[in-house]
Amino acid sequence: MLAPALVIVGGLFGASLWYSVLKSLGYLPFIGQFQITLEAYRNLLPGSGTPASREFLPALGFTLWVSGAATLLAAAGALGVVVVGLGRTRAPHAPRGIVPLLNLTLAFPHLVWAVAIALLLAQSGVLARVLFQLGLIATPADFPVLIRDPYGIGIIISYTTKLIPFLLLMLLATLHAQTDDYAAAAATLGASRWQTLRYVTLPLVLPALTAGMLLGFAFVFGAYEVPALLGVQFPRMLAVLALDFFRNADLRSRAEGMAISVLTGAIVLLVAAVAYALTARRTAGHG
Amino acid sequence: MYQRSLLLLLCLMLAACSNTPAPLAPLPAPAPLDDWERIVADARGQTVNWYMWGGSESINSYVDQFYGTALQERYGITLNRVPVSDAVLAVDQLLSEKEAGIDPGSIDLIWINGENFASLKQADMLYGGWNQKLPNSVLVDYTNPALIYDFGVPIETFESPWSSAQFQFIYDSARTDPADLPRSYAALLEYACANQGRFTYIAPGPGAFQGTRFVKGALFELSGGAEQWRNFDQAQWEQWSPQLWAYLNELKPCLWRTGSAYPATEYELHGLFANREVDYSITQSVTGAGALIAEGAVPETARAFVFNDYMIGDYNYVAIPRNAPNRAAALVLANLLLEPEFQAAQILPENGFGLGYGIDVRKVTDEQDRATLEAAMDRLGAPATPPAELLAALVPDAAPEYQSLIEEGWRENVLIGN
Amino acid sequence: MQRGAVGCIWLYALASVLLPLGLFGLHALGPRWFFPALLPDSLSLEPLLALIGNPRTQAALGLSAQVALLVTGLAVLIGYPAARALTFAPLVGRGVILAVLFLPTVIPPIAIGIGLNSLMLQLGLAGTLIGVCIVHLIPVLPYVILTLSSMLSRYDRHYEEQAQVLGAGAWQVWWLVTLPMSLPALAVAALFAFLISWSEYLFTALIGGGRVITLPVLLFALVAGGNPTTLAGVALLIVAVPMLAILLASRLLGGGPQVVGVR
Amino acid sequence: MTTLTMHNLTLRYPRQATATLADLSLAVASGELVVLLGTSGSGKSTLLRLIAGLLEPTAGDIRFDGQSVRALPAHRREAVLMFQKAYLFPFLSVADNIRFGLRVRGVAREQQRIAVQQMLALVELEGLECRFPAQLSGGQQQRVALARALVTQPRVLLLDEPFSSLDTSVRRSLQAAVRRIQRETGVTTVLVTHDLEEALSMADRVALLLDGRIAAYGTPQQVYTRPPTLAAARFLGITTFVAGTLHGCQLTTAAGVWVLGAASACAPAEPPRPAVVAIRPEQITLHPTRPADLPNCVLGQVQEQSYRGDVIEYLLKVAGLPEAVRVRRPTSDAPDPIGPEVWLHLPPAALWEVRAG
Repeated sequence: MLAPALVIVGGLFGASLWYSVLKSLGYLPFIGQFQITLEAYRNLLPGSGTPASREFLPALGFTLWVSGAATLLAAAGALGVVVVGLGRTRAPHAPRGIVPLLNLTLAFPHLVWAVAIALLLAQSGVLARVLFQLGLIATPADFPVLIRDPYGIGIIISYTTKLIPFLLLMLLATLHAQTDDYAAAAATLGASRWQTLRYVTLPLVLPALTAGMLLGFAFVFGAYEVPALLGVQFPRMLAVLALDFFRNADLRSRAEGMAISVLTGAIVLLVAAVAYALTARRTAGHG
Repeated sequence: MYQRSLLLLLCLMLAACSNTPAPLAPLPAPAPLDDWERIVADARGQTVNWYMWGGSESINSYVDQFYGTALQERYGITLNRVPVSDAVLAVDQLLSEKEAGIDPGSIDLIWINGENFASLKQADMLYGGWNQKLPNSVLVDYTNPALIYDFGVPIETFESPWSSAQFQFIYDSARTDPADLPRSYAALLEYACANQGRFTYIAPGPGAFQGTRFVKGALFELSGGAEQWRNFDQAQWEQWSPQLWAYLNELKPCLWRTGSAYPATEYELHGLFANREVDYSITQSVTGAGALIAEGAVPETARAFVFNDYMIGDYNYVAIPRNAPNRAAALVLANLLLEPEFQAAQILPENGFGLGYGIDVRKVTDEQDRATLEAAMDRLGAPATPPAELLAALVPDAAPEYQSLIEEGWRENVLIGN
Repeated sequence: MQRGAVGCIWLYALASVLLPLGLFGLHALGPRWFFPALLPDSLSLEPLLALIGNPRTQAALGLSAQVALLVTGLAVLIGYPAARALTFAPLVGRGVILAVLFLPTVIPPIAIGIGLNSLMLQLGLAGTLIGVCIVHLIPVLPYVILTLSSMLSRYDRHYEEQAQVLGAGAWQVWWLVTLPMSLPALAVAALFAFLISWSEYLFTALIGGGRVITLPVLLFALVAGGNPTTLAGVALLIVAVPMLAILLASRLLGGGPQVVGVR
Repeated sequence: MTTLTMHNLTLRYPRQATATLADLSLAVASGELVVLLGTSGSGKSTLLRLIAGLLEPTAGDIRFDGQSVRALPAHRREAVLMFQKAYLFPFLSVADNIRFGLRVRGVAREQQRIAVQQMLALVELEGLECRFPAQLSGGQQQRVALARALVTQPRVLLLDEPFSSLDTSVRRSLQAAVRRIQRETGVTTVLVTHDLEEALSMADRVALLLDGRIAAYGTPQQVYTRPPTLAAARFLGITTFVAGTLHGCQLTTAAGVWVLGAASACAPAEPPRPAVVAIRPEQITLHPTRPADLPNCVLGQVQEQSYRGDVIEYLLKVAGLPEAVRVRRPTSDAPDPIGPEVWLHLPPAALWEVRAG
């Protein structure tokens, strides 16, 4: 019964990954290059003097910064909402109507969301126009640089605001599924509201939050469309860099592009493995 | 069941690594290029898949409305305009098809630029020998050096022109007095630093040739001429490039966002210009700001202008891949593009395309056609740069080798450096 | 204080839905809307109507719907038995299978997209509707299977045994009990599949080879062109359909929180 | 009307040391209601699943009217199992739930309708046919489940602790209803419970199932008053066991020599042998002074006494017995007040020998 699913996910996915790795090793039949070499990877190392070497490490750092910041901010935001907004109720369930509303935000593809963010927060965007009409700024240049800024703020804002409803829904689903009233039990044992939160509610939602953060991190780490729209020319995020190299007019730089995307995948896998190991250890204690 | 799925998985993996092309039915022998009537007959009932940049809605509707209708009515050909965000996607597609041995493929005609033309030539993916066999090719000046080199790459028999373009700036006559416009790179530097943050250019790089062209113009002016850059000379590059970077780095702190960010596309720059973040935009259109005004992308007071010299002009082309499934229809379409009536239509701002003639008006013998073409030129009006000024500043592009030197050098020395 | 906090959540949720819609709406209805004007000079339905009337837009809309519905159907057909096997069957190597199914949710699409294109070309599926649908299943299936199996794990198989002892044969049990009992789970999974497929850009662009032009592909091409009026119009179209789907689904399923994929 | 017999049923899971059911044989007469009584984990529910066909035995046979049903799959066995929870299909109305079994058999709609009405009347739920399960109380749900089970006129009805999730009062009324309906329909029934009172009050015969074996089988009275083994006796609330040497009707113990039962029941010809006898706590009588003419009297020290409403329970220490003797006397018949020492009388007819195991 699993076979069709495994063939599609495992088979297609595995074969494509294999293909990507081959290409990153310089196997480029369309320009008659069949030799396997690690050159593309060497070219990424600092000091090799290639354009790729100048950009790879900054891009890696920038990508880690953006995906890390967006994930953490979103997690803090979602948790904050649960804590502040719903923490006091006896059983922290969402107020009626909010879940369908949050679900609606999921109708926005990331690209569409980023377009909206750009229209709102650009230096000549709608917010800047409002401030101008209020007399708070005189020219677009007076408005802070939030879109296409060298620190990735626009990208982070876009992903954070998009991830918060997603994480919130995950947390609410977890709390909703909790049929036993642990919070009430803790209260009868003498726990204060904050103690209940700290020792009961948080541990309950933590696995879901970790899983959601991992998904979010992986997604942002490998994202292309939004950084392409809201980012600057330097530093660039890894996926943008990879596709740029891949699309370079010189077909030989395709290997470098593929190498960058293979490394992007490898790093995400590493992070996922570490997160899994950490949560596995945590949940192992609970049996 | 698991064993079977495992086997299938293995097959898939193997298929991914093997280079044996999938067996496909061979095409019937194509009509000889000299037999135009047979080509037209073969093309009837075909669908021509035209891959082109789809970012401009006005260009999209111009293509559908003018060529789509005419192809259907006159030749019984269906036009499938395939919009891509970047012509390089079509290149990717062709390379993958070649790698997999797919023939016939999926692309019949590409609106292509020099970089991608070079890539496809490198990969030997283009169909050749056809451009001067088109009936309308007699209207094209195949002796014009600006036409027979695409970004400096010889077009040989692989490309047929569609339209022409020339690098120009746009300003807003409601905000800027024409008398204050800079007319050289030197004056631009002065202007920019006197008006901090009010100027920027498109980041040079693959797919953003306008930015590269802006930098090339600076190189021409610094070195005192465009002619010596027609052929590649490494020593000459090493002599002048430091001065080029020096100029651009001097300009950088005066730029929009002090040069830490640059618009990635022409349209992004139009947006900055229209929203008063910067004072000038860049265009390639013979209508100047006309087509953009018609589209609503810039204010109606926008006008075009040029420096006194070094405004690179060129042609743009269509090419047919070697594995085009509907070659006859592609040839008919490439020929249709050169019809005087469509050439006249394509330059008018209200039609939404707004690029110049691909044909040479002087070669048009039909009196009425010629009159239409000339009248169209006269109708461009105020938003366009006067033809005389355009011609006076016109220079051809530099050799293709400089393209990536400029793009990578710019990233290294201007964008990232210091 | 708590009322205030809940109010804040409401405000946030409302803003995240209405603000983008409002922005798109204004831009789509008001061409030539430049800084510093607070509102467009004039609002007119004309650009939006022209966009909707454009046969290319209609084709993209139809294709998007076709792909998303096909993918939804396929994902449920393939995902349901897989989820059932994962939940109920005693499996050897369950962890490995789960890991394989989980991979596409973390591995960036960019890392496999190009290879996938070559593969689909060799299988003769590149540039075809069915090829695009199959490729969409890669990001869709993990979400569908994980959703279904998490909902199925709460499913009490006694209902099936009850039907069995009442005289229902295997097919009758499936048709009369298992299927209706699984309907809510299937509906949620189908919604996820639809949303993910509907929003998918990169795989469609790479595998569709430009011949399968769905709305996101159209939008991305427009982003490079940057005309905000058309861009906003297409964005509105892209958002409208999944919004309707979500509203419909939550009406059918009632209250409880459901989580849709990160995509 | 169907007789149900089990022959040497064994169920053993791979990698499990002891069998879940070991060589179990049991006969249920036609129209009889047999209660399977046992602790949790004793294999009661497993036995029901075997009869219903939801599980396959490792060995042995199950016969309806002497015909083996082992080859029949669950849906062809006509043995309906009702679980602890009603498992009414939540998406079907009460009427649709009840007629489910007829629907899958392809019975004509009109017949279905009539049968549903009959069943609703039988379980006293007329007028609720359009409700959905979520709109019913727990007791009502079980009644519907019962109606649904009976509508197909099963050969065997199997009830797996059907009352355990209900409140006491609802449980009582439902127990009565089930007993009534079972008598009316005469369907051969096996009911599983761990509740002694429920078993005694409902059963025609009780089968006590301990560790996968039948430890006792008989009328409620037989099983209750004379459990044949030590384990069965313990399960039925007996705590006083006296070990000694039995010779004829005389048991020599550390607490003296006791006489057992009617003389005819004893076998004086047998040589002396070790034996254990048991007595129910309510059959011991208490006396302030030693009763003159009664056998089996011992002196006990009162350790504890507790008031239980209709009875008073005492724990008495008797010299020579390792464990305190538990005695229950009706409140009306209890010595009041009781001194620190009291005489216990163990009537010979109330003592019986129990086997080990």
